[in-house]
Amino acid sequence: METLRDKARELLAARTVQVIIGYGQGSGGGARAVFVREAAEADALIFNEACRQNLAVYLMKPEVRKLGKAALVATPSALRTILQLAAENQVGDHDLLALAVHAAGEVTLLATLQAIEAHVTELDADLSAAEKAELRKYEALSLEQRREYWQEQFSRCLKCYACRAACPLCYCSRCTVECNQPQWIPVPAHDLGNLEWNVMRAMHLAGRCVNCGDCSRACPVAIPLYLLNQKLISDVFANFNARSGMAAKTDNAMSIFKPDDSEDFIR
Amino acid sequence: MKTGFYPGCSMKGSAREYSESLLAVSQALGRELPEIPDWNCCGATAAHNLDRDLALALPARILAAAEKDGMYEVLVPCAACYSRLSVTRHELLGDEDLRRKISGLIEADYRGTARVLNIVEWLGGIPDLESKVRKPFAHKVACYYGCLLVRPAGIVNFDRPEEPRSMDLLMKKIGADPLDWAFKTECCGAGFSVSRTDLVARLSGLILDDAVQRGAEAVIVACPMCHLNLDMRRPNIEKLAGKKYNIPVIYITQALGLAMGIEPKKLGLQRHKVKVKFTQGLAKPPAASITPASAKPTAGAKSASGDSPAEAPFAGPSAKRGA
Amino acid sequence: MARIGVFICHCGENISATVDVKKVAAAASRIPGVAHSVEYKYMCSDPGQQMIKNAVREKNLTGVVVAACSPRMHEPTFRRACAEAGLNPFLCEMANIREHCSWVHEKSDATTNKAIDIVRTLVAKVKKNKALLPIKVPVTKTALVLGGGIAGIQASLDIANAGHKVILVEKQPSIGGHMSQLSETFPTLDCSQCILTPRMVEVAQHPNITLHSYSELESLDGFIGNFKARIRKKARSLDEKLCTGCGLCTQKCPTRKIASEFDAGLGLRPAIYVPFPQAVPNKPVIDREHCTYYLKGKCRLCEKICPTQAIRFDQEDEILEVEVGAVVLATGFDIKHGDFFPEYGYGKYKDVIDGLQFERLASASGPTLGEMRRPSDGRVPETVVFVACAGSRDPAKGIEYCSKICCMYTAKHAMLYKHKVHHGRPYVFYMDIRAGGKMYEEFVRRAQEVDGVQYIRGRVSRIYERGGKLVVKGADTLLGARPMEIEADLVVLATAGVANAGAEELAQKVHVSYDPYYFYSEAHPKLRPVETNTAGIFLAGACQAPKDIPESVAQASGAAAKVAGLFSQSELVREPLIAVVDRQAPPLYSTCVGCFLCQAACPYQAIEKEEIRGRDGRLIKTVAKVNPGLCQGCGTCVALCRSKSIDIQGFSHEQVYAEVLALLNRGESDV
Amino acid sequence: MRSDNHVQHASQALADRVLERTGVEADRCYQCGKCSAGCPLAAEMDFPPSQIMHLLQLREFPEFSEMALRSHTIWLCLTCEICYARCPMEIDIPRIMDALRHEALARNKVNPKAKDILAFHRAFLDSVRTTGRLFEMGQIIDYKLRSRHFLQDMLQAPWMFLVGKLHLLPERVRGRRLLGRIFARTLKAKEKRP
Amino acid sequence: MSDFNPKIVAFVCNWCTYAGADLTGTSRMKYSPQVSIIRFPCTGRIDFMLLLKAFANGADGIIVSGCHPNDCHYSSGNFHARRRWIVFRGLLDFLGIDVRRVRFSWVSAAEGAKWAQLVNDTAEHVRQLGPFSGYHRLRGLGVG
Repeated sequence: METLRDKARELLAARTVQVIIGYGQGSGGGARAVFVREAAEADALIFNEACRQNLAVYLMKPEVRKLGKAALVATPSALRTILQLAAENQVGDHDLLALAVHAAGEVTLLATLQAIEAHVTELDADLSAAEKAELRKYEALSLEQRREYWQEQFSRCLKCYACRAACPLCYCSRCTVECNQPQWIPVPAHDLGNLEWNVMRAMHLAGRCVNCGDCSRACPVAIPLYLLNQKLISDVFANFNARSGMAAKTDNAMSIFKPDDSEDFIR
Repeated sequence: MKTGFYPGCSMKGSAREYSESLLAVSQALGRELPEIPDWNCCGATAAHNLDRDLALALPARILAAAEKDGMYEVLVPCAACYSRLSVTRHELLGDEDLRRKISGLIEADYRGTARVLNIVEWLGGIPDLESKVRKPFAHKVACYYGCLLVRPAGIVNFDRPEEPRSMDLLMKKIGADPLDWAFKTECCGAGFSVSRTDLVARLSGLILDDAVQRGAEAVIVACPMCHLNLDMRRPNIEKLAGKKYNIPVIYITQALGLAMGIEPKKLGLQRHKVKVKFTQGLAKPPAASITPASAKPTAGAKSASGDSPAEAPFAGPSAKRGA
Repeated sequence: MARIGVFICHCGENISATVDVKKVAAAASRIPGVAHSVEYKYMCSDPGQQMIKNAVREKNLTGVVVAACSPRMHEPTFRRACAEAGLNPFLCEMANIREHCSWVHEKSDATTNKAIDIVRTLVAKVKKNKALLPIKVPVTKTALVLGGGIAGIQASLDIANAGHKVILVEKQPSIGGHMSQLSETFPTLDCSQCILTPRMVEVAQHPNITLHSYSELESLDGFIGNFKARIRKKARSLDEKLCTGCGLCTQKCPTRKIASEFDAGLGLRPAIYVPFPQAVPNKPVIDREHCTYYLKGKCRLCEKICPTQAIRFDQEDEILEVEVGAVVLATGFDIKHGDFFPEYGYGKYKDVIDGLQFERLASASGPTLGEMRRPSDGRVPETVVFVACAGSRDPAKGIEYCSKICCMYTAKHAMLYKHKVHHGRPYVFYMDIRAGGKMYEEFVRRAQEVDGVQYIRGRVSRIYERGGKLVVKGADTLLGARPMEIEADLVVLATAGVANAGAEELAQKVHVSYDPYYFYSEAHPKLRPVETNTAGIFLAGACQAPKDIPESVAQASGAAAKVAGLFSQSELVREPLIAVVDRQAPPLYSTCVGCFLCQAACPYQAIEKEEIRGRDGRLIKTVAKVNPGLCQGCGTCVALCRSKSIDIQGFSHEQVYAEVLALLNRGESDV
Repeated sequence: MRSDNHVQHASQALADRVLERTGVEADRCYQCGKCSAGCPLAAEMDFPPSQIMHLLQLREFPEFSEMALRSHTIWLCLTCEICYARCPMEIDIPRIMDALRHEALARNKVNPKAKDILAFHRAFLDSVRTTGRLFEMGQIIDYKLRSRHFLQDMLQAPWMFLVGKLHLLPERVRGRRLLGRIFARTLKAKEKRP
Repeated sequence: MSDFNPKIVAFVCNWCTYAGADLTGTSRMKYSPQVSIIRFPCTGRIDFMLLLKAFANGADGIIVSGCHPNDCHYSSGNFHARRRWIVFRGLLDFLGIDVRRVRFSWVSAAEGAKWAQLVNDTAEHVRQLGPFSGYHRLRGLGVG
């Protein structure tokens, strides 16, 4: 923790960055995002197992961007988010640097996207064995069972869009939900609209989601949205050999194609 | 981190001098070459001809024994054994199921950690070999690579499959004049030494003929089988060709040994069918001759490199045309 | 409020036989927004069209649906009729109740109901249609032709003869390309230079053609009709205006032993040289890599003797900027060089040569002045082996594809050899003889039957030298694959035709796609063989794939016709069915967030980055912009855009959404 | 023989079995003949390598597969690897030859002309099986017994002995019993001795 | 079940399948009238949301068809579409939505007979699956 604070102080003192986006003490032992702008305030920074939020979400907030160049206290997911945002032309080297934090407490300063790439290459970007097993569990259900399961899950959806707000990759200035000519997603929270919203949200993250899990954590009614994301991560990798958030300059899996992509379902 | 030594069966018998010369040279170079403990035959051509699992299991047992003994690389001077060991390592490393299966057969876990080296590779890795030369081996030689030192390219990953040059470079280091000739990698008849002597005589004859035609004083080999076919089968070759070839066939280690000033006897030169006359101080070139023929090297025998534009043949008309 | 007119056609009885057209008209009239609904026997006839025109005017229609045949048949007809009546043509849609309904279903209520569904769907669509104006793109009527081989020459002449300006850029000091190196040409055996050089001279003298030889394209920006090209004119070390081409400098130059590129390395040239006597332009160039002055700082002999003081040692490359409306790529091909076939000794033995070298040996202007002599010792070769497919159809060491021209030129070579050395023995090792072409098969037969060329079906395993002869080890697969050896004096490898070394770099400069072998890709393999996927850039000759002369010339003329067509009007008018990126008032400017996922997906590189800046020049945001000159209207970007910030005119979100809803929801109009 | 062909046809084509065991596709061959042109023994073969490939390709004609299996070629192949090194389609022909030999052995379809070659291989492996290494003297005697070429090399052996190349007693490997088990599980388990 | 007439919407590209369906007509081949076509410039234009909208509005089955690979009028729109459908199908299936109700096909301008066959097969297939009431009910509609 001290290493992190020292690094933060150093960066702020040298005016290398104008703000540190990091974790601070939240209520009830939790963690919350803090924005440290003075070296003297660096003691507000913490890092412990409660610090799970993908802070990269703040990189896309105009009010945070206004503060100037940021140093982001970054978990592996956040690092991949940064690369994905870079690949989508949303951030560049001049916007940020990353303080990669590790469970053991060390901190690595990654000053460029290239450095983040090098760092991320070393990480295991694959779904964990437990995640794969859980996916397989749902895939093994019958079609009807899956339908019932998801209908039950989506029936709780309030269309509060907390999932969207928590997602660092849902940064559109106008979400399709807000289109009314035509009205792609019905406004009221009924089963059909809930399904359409959730399918659309998942599809818009295909080839982009880095599996940080913040959408599920944000959901007030605990819909396991991560399952949908992981399903698409798994399918995109299996079919296109592509992983999101691994490179700062790369074409999105859904923007390109291979002539020999599978078409066993096309007759 | 030691380099193991796999002699293979012929080096204990018919190719005894290859082993003797190698050990004499390695000793002089101060390199220890411990034998792989309780090594067995690699199975040679016979095993892969008759059974794939057997052909993989025999070399795997050898390599597993080397690994167990802490060897990180294994020198396999016999090109045939080298091939079998290389193929086995390549296949088992590329197929985990197969590796497990063969490990089961040999009742040991073969991991594939030990690299397989051929003799040219091993000698090439010795720094400053030139400085060890006492008596430059100043002879025109035809380096004969045979088949298995360089092929299949994807498995042995050594030199290039056509027009290899590693052995020629080594020969240059010891003062020899390696010739450009056409049969560097043509087959001598290999494992048919006994069963189809007729074919061996024909194929080996072609090799000797080209070497002699180009004025070689010796054929340099790195394989007991090649040696057997080119040297011990000489009577058969000569009978078929209807002419005599006096050109000796020398193991690469023997040539090196001679250059390093090692006594010929220690190098086993006396064991050859075709006597090596350099050892008797008879340095009257050309040592090799053929009957009946003039062994004049042909003009085109040397590399016809076209690098230098000054050699362009039609300077006359071209220059005229420019005028 | 929409006022839609629905016009239902009987198409004689083609529609009315199975669809109750009266019922359809009645149902249509009940669709909200429909102000007029009639049926008529032949809607496409003059009276039918007149009905539409009258209704548009009289009923003040805001949209028209013609329920008749396929829009692929008569959409232009009815849109024109609407336009004549003063209605924007893009407010007219067709409901296909013939091909998709009356012709494919039996007479029944279901068929009539389907026709009503279709009409309702198109009415819903047309209500969301917007008046569109055709896109007009100005056209600069100058063509840029890259490459001065036969394809580039032909394209340039055709465009120039059509009355348009041409800028022809050639990398080498002279135009002429590979064709100028050839001896005779198949299947007629006429002399290559005799037919080529008049064309070269024509290029030089044509008032509409500006030739930049010894020049290369530096960059290309813009789009169809409006390209900006930068051309690097490499320093010739010569004032071209002063040089008279007298040739004194090339005769006196003391550095004379440089391998001649034109003679494929078989002849020599000086450091200041004209590649060949008929070169266009006939002005020398100093080869700075070999010139003594550039290497050692002294000599300058050419400068001293030049009667017009044209030599300029300090000349520098010059960059020209030109504006052009179309580009023709005619950069040609190369043959595979180097020692990629160690078993054949190519590069090792002087008497193992490639096809182009053989052309120079056979050419009357070649290093032997047309006498058949082999490179090593100048002897007349008594036995010559020609090896076809040397690198072609060879994934291991060469290329996978068939180089197409080798079968023919190998037959020609064998023939030319036999014509020059009557007692000579030509052998051809081949795998298949591919002689599809006018008089081609006959030509190959002639080589075998009349000239006695021995054809052996098999690939050569190895070539090595023995006693001054080249031993060729082959096999005849038609005779049980028996191995055979031929002692040859000369071996000619029909080495594969490959893309130029700089092909990829050029493709990236001009944004055209290329295949895995770096040949340029045509827009459609059958129907658009001279266009590239980038509008306004066309292909001619062997830069697209290996080609022989007639094919190259035909394609060049095709490309020229495309260019002339493009230049036939001062403005390019296109249907406005293209994608557009949303624009909004400040502070949003656009709902586009600039993720540019659409950019990689666009098959036409039509999506550009637009920087929106404030009055102070500060960058506010970077958003996507569709270049209307390049967009072809496929809509792939539209379906990809998450924020629905791109839409496509004519198939907009609103239109297709309305169609889906209308098709599936039968309202009051339901029967 | 006819019925046998039909059995083979009904099950799996030879080319497919070869593919399954070796991963090498004979179907890639387009009959350029470069392998046959470079094969040192093509002239002695009943079917030069390119023809063996074609025999395999025509899988609908089991009699052709049978010809490949019964060919002298597969036993003459020296595994010199020159065909593979030069094959434009990179077909590992020597591996196909290995697989065909194994198949011919297992199905008892060895070409009679190959008996000396086979006798030599068997003598060789017997020597390895019993001692762990090749005992050249023993092998030669064994080979002579099997091939009945008693007079061959009558002058060679004494010379070898004289120059110290021939040992009269075999070297024995300590792990002989393991080698015995390896042989029992591989060659012996599959081979039908004639 | 036998009197169930499914509603099927076909999303097709203008250049291949629309023209192929025209050819079915000019060849006077007959097929089931339960299918209606909506024309798009290219399969690349087809938004996955439109498929959901079709189901929501009462479709029992959907056909999506365009040019065969390498025949796309826009050279690669169909390849992009194919990639989109790979992912979309996987997701629908995961959510328990029966992807057998969406038939993807390549029908060229010359394949009039294939179009008729495709429509008939799909109609029969969807007829056997029955009304997509599970989905239609989501909107609170009793559409069958």
